[in-house]
Amino acid sequence: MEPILNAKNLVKRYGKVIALDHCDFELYPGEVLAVIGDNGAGKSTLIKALSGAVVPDGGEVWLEGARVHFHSPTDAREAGIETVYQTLAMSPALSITDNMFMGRELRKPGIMGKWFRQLDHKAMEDFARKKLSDLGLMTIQNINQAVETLSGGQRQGVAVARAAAFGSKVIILDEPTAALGVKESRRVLDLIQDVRSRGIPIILISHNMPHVFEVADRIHVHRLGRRLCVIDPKDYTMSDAVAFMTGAKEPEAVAA
Amino acid sequence: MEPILNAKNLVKRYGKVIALDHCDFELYPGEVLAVIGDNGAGKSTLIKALSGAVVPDGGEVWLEGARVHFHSPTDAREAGIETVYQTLAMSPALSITDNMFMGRELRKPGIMGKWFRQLDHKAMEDFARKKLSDLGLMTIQNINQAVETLSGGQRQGVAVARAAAFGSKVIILDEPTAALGVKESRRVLDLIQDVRSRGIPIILISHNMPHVFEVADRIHVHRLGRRLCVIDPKDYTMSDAVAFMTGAKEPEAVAA
Amino acid sequence: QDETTACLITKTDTNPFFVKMREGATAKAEELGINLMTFAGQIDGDHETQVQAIETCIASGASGILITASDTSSIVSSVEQAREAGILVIALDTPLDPIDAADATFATDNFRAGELIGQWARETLGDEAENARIAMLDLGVSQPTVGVLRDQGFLTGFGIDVGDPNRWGDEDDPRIVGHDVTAGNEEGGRQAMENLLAQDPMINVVYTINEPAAAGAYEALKAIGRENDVMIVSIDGGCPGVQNVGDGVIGATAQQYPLQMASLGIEAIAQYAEDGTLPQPTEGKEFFDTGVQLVTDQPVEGIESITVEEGMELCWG
Amino acid sequence: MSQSDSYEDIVKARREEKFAEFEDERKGLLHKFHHALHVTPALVPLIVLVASIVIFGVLLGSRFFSPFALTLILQQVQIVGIVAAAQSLVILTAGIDLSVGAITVLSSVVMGQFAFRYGIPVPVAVACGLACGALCGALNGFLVSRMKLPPFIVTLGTWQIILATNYLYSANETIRAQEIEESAPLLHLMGAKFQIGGAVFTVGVVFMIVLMLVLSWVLRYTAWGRHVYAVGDDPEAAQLSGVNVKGTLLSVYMLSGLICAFAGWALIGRIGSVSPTSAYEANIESITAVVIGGISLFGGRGSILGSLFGALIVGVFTLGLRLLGADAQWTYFFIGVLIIAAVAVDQWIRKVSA
Amino acid sequence: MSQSDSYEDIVKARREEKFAEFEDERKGLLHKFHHALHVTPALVPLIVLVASIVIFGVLLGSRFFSPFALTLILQQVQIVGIVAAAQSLVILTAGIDLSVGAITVLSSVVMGQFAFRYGIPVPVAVACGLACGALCGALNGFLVSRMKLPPFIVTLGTWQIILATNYLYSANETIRAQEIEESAPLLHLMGAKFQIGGAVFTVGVVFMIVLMLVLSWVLRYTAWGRHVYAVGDDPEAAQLSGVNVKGTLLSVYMLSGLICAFAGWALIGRIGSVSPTSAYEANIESITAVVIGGISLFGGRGSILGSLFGALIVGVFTLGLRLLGADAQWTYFFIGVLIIAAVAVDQWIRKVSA
Ligand SMILES: Nc1ncnc2c1ncn2[C@@H]1O[C@H](COP(=O)(O)OP(=O)(O)OP(=O)(O)O)[C@@H](O)[C@H]1O
Ligand SMILES: Nc1ncnc2c1ncn2[C@@H]1O[C@H](COP(=O)(O)OP(=O)(O)OP(=O)(O)O)[C@@H](O)[C@H]1O
Ligand SMILES: O[C@@H]1[C@H](O)[C@H](O)CO[C@H]1O
Ligand SMILES: [Mg+2]
Ligand SMILES: [Mg+2]
Repeated sequence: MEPILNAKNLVKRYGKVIALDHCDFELYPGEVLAVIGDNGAGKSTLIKALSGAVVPDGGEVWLEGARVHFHSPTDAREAGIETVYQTLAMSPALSITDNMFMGRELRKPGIMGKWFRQLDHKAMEDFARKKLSDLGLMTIQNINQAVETLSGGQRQGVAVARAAAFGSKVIILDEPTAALGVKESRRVLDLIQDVRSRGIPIILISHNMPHVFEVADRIHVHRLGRRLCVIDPKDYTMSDAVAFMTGAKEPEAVAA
Repeated sequence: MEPILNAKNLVKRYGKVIALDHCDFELYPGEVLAVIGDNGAGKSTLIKALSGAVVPDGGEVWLEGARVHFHSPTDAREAGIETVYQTLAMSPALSITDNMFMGRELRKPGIMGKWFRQLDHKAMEDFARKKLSDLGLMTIQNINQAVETLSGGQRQGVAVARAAAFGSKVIILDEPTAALGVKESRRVLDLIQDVRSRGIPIILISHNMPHVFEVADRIHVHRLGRRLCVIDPKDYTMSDAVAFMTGAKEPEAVAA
Repeated sequence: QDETTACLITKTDTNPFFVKMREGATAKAEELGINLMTFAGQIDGDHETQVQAIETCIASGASGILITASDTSSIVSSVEQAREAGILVIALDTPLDPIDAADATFATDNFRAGELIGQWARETLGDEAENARIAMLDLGVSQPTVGVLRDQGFLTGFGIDVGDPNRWGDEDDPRIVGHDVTAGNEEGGRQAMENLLAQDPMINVVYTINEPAAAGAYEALKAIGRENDVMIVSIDGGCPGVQNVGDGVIGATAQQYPLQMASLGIEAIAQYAEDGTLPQPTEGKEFFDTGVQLVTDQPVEGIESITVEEGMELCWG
Repeated sequence: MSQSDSYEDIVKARREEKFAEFEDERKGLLHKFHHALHVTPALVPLIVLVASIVIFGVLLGSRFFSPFALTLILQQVQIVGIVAAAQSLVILTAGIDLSVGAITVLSSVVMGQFAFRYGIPVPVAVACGLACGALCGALNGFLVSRMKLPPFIVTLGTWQIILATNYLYSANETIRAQEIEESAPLLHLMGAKFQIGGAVFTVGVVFMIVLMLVLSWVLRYTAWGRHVYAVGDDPEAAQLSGVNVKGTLLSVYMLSGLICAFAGWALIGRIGSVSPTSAYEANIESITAVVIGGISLFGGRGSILGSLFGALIVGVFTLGLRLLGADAQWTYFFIGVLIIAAVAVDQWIRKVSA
Repeated sequence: MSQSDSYEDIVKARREEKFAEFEDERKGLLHKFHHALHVTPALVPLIVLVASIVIFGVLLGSRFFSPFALTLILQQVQIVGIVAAAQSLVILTAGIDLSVGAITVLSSVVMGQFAFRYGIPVPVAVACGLACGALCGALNGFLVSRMKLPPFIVTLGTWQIILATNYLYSANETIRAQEIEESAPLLHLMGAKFQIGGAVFTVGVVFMIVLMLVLSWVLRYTAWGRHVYAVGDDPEAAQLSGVNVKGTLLSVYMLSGLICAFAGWALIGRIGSVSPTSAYEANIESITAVVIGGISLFGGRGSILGSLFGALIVGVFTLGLRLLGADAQWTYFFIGVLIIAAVAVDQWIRKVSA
């Protein structure tokens, strides 16, 4: 099978630090690929390079077999890649709807939309409300609430819902449950299963091994800025995975 | 036994939201007390009220049997209560040493210190280096590095080390491992055991049940702004704890 | 409300010149039982605030307006409006452009004031005037009209071709070391003088826009010990300025009479309110010249001047 | 400590949950008012504005509280109001534009000099002036968005550059009102008056009001408007969530320059002549209007209509104090007090209604 | 998917870990230079300063590159330099002080009028002037720290209030240099000169340099100094980690006011007389010096020595351009270009050396 998203030899330096050190990456259609690694291993930098948030110093990225050059997150989004960044990327003072549609607003039909470029607030609100409740992630009382008035968990929910609603090819989640409670994390895992069942592949970065082993089809182990190995969670234990990512054990060969 | 830190009837409102709703709290000498609860339950607000970062609208706080009124974190620190806030509370542009000693800087002995109030950078650096390596938490190459150049994990380590080094009566940790990897989280747990073995009681907020059950002596379950119950991890399972905090199950009576 | 209302609008209310003018107007208004409203721009050159002031005067039903225009032509439209509303408008200190835009003008001839000190400087230097090294300390880079008139008047009096008389800085006479700006205060005067001295330490004639600038220039000269061999001339005739002439800080200054302008103006408004009489200009001039006199203790032949003692009697501020 | 592996099962089944509901202690009218304050940021300055009109109306009677005097205020604030619209846009993106005054006057000088010095047809000269403003704005926008220099410093620099250019280019020449009236009356368009009862309006005043309404509509109902807020709120977040931050910034500064050029045109209408020394205080006055209007200097919060009210508040105070006979320095003194008081009241209302 | 319970055992045992080490590709002198730039923020403006002195020195020869001309620059920037020190402190706390110029001139007027109008002994009058400055600063500090109003707005308001007070109190009267020399020479203290070779120094210049050095020592080597940076960096974090944020802010604004009062004293020494119209441009000039000196307007970053260099850079350019024969308007223009260029170079060097 052809990978849907793949990268070769990615390099990214920050001053003295090499965040990506000739890193390779593959994501196959329909799978949940987990990316695990120590703090500072370069996981976030990797997905930023894939989603256009960071332009790598070197290396190549292919989407569905075609070479792509993303210069901004907008480029990647237009190509169908949706990302929930570790920092969430929401405008706190704006409403949930505004945030969900940021950069891809719907305009009114007819003259008002075409000539005066008026937004269709109603349509966007309905869509947002539907997505949020479809996903059953939470009950939002007021879709026009400013994001800053939401609790951390609700905010994360909105970010994930946004990605799930618009991601047509790939959805990337960078530690979506770090700040979440037990119940709220579970809802996000449910959502991941949901999205996978719609056939959309997901990249999931997480430090939570039980969650990773529960939902991942394959696990990309990241260490010191590069891919150490890719393992199948059915063949390895969590202990193995942790041993690989912390350097306690060397993988036998480049697996899977 | 007398609680070392205790609170009665704490109330805190943010506009319409009641973050603390007549909440009680007790911490006993030498114990690790875990505080668990859903996102937005009011855990952070509770410990902020205990540490002076927030002045409650109502209720009382006692330290070692004496009524205390903390109006700022400095007040609480002077009383021996050290806190690692969820947001870490570091000045990114300043060095590790500066951050560790912020607000309790050491002055040089003699005239320079007394009259010119010159700081004893050397003594502070030595102390900071010693604390960090004593605790074995990490190897910091340059103690004068700006905190913003550290990875999330290292930063969390500095915050925890600061609290552990200066907390003489109580140490409060608000989700100290949320952003940390498996290995880094483990180091923080080790540190908690360390501190307890020195006889200093700890309040630990965490969403990680296995960690909570591993290190806690008692577990304060927080729900909807108040203490639902306090349980002994030896008497209850994680499932029970999660059931209580999410409201799936009611505790029989106010326990332990 | 039968009381006659008059307005006084000055360029600023921070320059003692205008403070004095206001005092003169206030005293006269009290004497004649006129209600006086005073207004001022924020800085010299701020004509928008003056426009607002005229509008306020119209709104409060004034009979007459005395104005020292910050911008002689920009204010004309508003002045027209006021006159259409039946208000007597008198320009003080600075004639409008065109001069008949106001009903009357009680002013100093600023060009003439500059000319006087220019002539005095040339005559005092005698033959040395051919080799003079001249520093020109002006008001601001925006070249407000008063500054240009005095500067060009001085140069004309000194016998230097001014090129375009509507702006300074386009002259090519080698005796001019340079023009710099002072904002009309001591600090600016000192810095501008230093800058020009660094260009040519042998400067021996200094024109200054006003007396505060002259005082600043003097400090700069004193700092390098040249205060006694450089001639400073200035314009205004405020009391500190005249005293400085007496103390030898300034060689000569051209004195104007703001108190007189103001009290004459108030009288004219009172007259107009009573019977509609319009004030008449000085014979042979387009405006009523309140006069300008050279103040110096070193008079030269052919140029009328008064002594410092006389100047002190007439001074303001 | 057993069964640890399956503790999450508890939360796998979804339960109907009642959300934490807290009784709201504040009821009725007052509560509605608080809520309105909270969702309509321009309401606070509007209240202050109305209050100050009422107070001066009581103090001064019909001298102040007449259609003539009230519309006079509109005429007096029109330039500052238009410039404040430009300033608001920039401040909403968490920037600041110190060059607004310089752009305003340079544009007016370009319109005038192009028409008179080169004899270009007046409509073309006006267009050139507008283009000049947009160009100056584009320079700011380029330096801010591409070179990533701080707006305060960029516009501090361009302020001086543009102002010096203005003096150099105009050769300090004023074009007199009479000449303009004769040969280029289009330059006076914004000053054209019409009367409704005792109320006197000018085209410039109408332009200011329409501009404010249009901008406030655009900011609310178009994607570009939402992006302006998002960029000011958190540029990095905006970038990551798909906003073209550079493009938005560039367009905001350009638009700001263009609006300033319109202010320059209105300036000719108001003072009659073209003078290179005009609009000197427009920077500080426009910023004052914006902050009194409740727009946060940190960006992303506030309504542009607030700036209009802010400008009007200053206008009301200035005219009111003048009519009361306060002399100029006392007026400045009170405006200073007003600035602080207005913001303190704003903070206080927001706190109470939070 | 077994053994899930014990996966953490792996990390329970501590292993000797080698830290990720990356080969550093940049070696030698250049690297050391980069490192120095990185740790010494005042170095960039110092380099720009030296470079501009060298360039003008080459262009102008000994007319510029002489002890006389170079110390003249020091004298010319002394007021701005002292005020910039005050401004730097405030900007380091992420604030801004628009009232510095007003405080400077009011303090000098108080010194003068107290001595002359009321005949108070001169040292007492000077002390009163200094107290007046500190008091104005305290007013700013109170409004910023207790009332939590934004510094920009607070000082925009107090600027007008203090300036109006200055004019009203002084009645626009100037006290002449000759009178001061006669009966209150202490007011001229800061203007006293001494010569070393061709170099001319004044007490005010020495005061400015000593002040900068002392402040830079205090900011680095005392707890208060560290707190100033912490407050500017992140006030909430500073508060939580035990800094008395309100107290620090109040002390910074008070100290800023006091320093401005010293600038007022130096002003009397420099211009000889006491004049209420002085120091009008001190706001914008001090901010310019601070930003050219590389202190971030967002607070918490930069070195106060940078502001001294920033002020000197402007001084060097002004005198240098004048000597080159650029007229006043062109000088104005080039200072604008300089501001932008200096900050662009600063950004660029920091980026390259990051
Ligand atoms: N903008 C930046 N500037 C400088 N260094 C950076 C930047 N972003 C990341 N780094 C560095 O690059 C390295 C990789 O960072 P990255 O955020 O990709 O790690 P990560 O694997 O996502 O870690 P975590 O699990 O803590 O999120 C780290 O050493 C980090 O300090
Ligand atoms: N500064 C604030 N302003 C307004 N509301 C706040 C503020 N701080 C907290 N809240 C609200 O108070 C409630 C309790 O918040 P708190 O941070 O104490 O929750 P928590 O239990 O710590 O949650 P988490 O597990 O997500 O950290 C939440 O609804 C939150 O939105
Ligand atoms: O025109 C005025 C007066 O003539 C006086 O000299 C003050 O300054 C000028 O602007
Ligand atoms: Mg990451
Ligand atoms: Mg919390």
